[in-house]
Amino acid sequence: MSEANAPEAGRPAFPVPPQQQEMPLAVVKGQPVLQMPQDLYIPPDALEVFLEAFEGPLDLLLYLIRRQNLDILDIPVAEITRQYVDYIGVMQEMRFELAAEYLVMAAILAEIKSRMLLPRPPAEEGQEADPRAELVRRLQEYERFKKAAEDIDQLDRLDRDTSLASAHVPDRSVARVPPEVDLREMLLALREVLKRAELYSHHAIRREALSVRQRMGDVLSRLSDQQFHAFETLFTPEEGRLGVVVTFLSILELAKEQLIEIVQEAPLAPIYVKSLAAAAGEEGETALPEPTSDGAEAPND
Amino acid sequence: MDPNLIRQIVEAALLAAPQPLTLAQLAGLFPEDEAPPQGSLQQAIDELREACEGRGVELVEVASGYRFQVKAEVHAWVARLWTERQAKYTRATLETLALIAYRQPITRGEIEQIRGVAVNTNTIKQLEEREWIRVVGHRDVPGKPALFGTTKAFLDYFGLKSLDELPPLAELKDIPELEPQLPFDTITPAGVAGAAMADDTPSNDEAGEEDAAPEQMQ
Amino acid sequence: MDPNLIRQIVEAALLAAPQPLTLAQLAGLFPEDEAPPQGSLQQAIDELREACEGRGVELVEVASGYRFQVKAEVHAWVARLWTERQAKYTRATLETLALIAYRQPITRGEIEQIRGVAVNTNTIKQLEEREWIRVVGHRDVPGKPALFGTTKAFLDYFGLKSLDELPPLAELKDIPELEPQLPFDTITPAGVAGAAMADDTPSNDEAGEEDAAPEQMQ
Repeated sequence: MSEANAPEAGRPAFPVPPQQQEMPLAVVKGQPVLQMPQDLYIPPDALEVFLEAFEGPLDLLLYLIRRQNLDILDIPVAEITRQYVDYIGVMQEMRFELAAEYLVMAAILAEIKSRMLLPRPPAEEGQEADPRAELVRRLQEYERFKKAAEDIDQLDRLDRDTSLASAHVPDRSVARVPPEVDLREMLLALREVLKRAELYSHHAIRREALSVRQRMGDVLSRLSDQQFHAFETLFTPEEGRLGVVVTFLSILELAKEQLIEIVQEAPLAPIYVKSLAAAAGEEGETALPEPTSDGAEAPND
Repeated sequence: MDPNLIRQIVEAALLAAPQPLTLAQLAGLFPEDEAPPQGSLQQAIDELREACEGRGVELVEVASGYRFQVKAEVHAWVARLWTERQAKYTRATLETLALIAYRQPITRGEIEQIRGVAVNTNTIKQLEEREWIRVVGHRDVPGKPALFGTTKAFLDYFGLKSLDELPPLAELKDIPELEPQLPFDTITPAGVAGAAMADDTPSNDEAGEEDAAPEQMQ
Repeated sequence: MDPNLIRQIVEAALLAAPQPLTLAQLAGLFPEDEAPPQGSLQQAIDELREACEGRGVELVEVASGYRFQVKAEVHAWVARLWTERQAKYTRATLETLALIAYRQPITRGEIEQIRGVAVNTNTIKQLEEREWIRVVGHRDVPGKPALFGTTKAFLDYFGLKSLDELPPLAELKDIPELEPQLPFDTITPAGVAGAAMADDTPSNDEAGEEDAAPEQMQ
């Protein structure tokens, strides 16, 4: 128990226990210094460096265990505790700010040690009863992440092991991209405009499905050469019945809106269709492919 | 020293450096006792330049040294890395687009009639440039006004197979309002709606009727 | 579209962009109506990667996309372009980073528990400033401590595609029946041991649960 008290202020730091056979760990000014403190083999000049290298009490404890090639699973608590407390004593001697964590660990070690000395609880309490178990677990856990940190440090990383490759871009002018439009935005706009226009209350409502509207445009485009086209060529049988109906409705609608004219010379004679809507080119020419139609297209062009 | 290694070092250095590098700067990458042989750097440069054939970058010499740069042929694509979204479409544009979609083929005059205000030429041009609308013909009335329809690109953009997939007008009332952060114009939606109602007839009731009517459309 | 052209565009873009680019970002370089064929971008990437054989740079995939980078073999030379660039990271920083990477989301208190020592505020700040970690939430306990997680920038910096690619965490060895250091008696002064165990065990359990966590990280 005296070790546990060691870190307290004013105590002589080194109880000087028996020697251990270990390699010197530090070389200061070219000399391996083994003198003081003997059980630690670390000279005062080097101690500072060493202590700075420790990442806390667990790290120090791991170091002590590893240095003696001990299995972490089988810590000789008494011995380790003694060394650990010696270390803290040295730290204090060096007027190191003694972090609370080190003192807590010293207390934990002392507690474990004292409990080891006490009679064990009955067997049915299980193996958990070993007072070292929790410390071992913490040490193991810490060691995993200590290793993980080293592994991360070994990864190829930017600046140290590689650099980004880049090429010069002679012209960095900014390309302008049209805005994104949400379909809902458009529909809401439509709703507003229709409200304003009182569209619903007037004649303007169309019965036809929108596909007819779309097809009207398609048919007009097909007819944009201002030639007469055989009626049946406007249909695509592969579309099936629905497609044919849509085309048919669109032709009727176009005729109603006087955007096309439909010509048939005689009953059961071939039907021809021609756009009355001048094509974008606006040739205004009205060449007939067939000798059939004469006066039929009178009202236009 | 292996010429391949020298070439690799030169290539990597030119691609890593933010600035062009001179031959002297390249030579400075090698320790003094492992200096590249006379002429080997220039040779590496020449080889690297030739190796750019058929690639997207080229090695050029400029006043301050050598550098890799993006070839002019692919610049148009690469430039899109630095794109700037144009401002959102105005309400007028969206209304025009919607009317063309639902009422095609339609002339500008007809759009104006429904909207009650003139349609800016730029609005039409904007939509044409986007290739969402096109002229499908001209109505045979004085002035031969163009008839507009929507394009396949329009359908593609909105993920529609055909115009049929646009919601029928009857469903418009069910569309939830957009987030307040996405106003059509600079005016808040509420403000617009309110103004519109005030302008256009005292017609809350009518709005109800209107909503009911389009069911005939199908 | 010509696959050669696509490959050139991809190469130029990857070299022109200041950040890695995803396939989606690469696809965004092409106009809507000239989209590259399905799979052609991936093919271009693969070809470019192969073409890096024998060159000073390589094409790699990291968390936020593809990028060209200097090969490690020649980086020592290239690094001479910069004299003072290699930031070193202390063990405290690396251990904190490792805990956040493998155990995210994790609070500072939990990090301290495992490391057995207080975490310096500067350490966290430094990692946040590098944008390697960020606050991903707050644990619902008194004080609502921040939960930290790693970022894509962290993965990018270390050349990783995902957390999967982190070096595996060492296995925890089962604690066997510990060798008795001293012969124990079988008589119980239950008070002491019981009280001590009550304090310790909860954190033990937690450690066990947490071990499972990293598998869920992706």
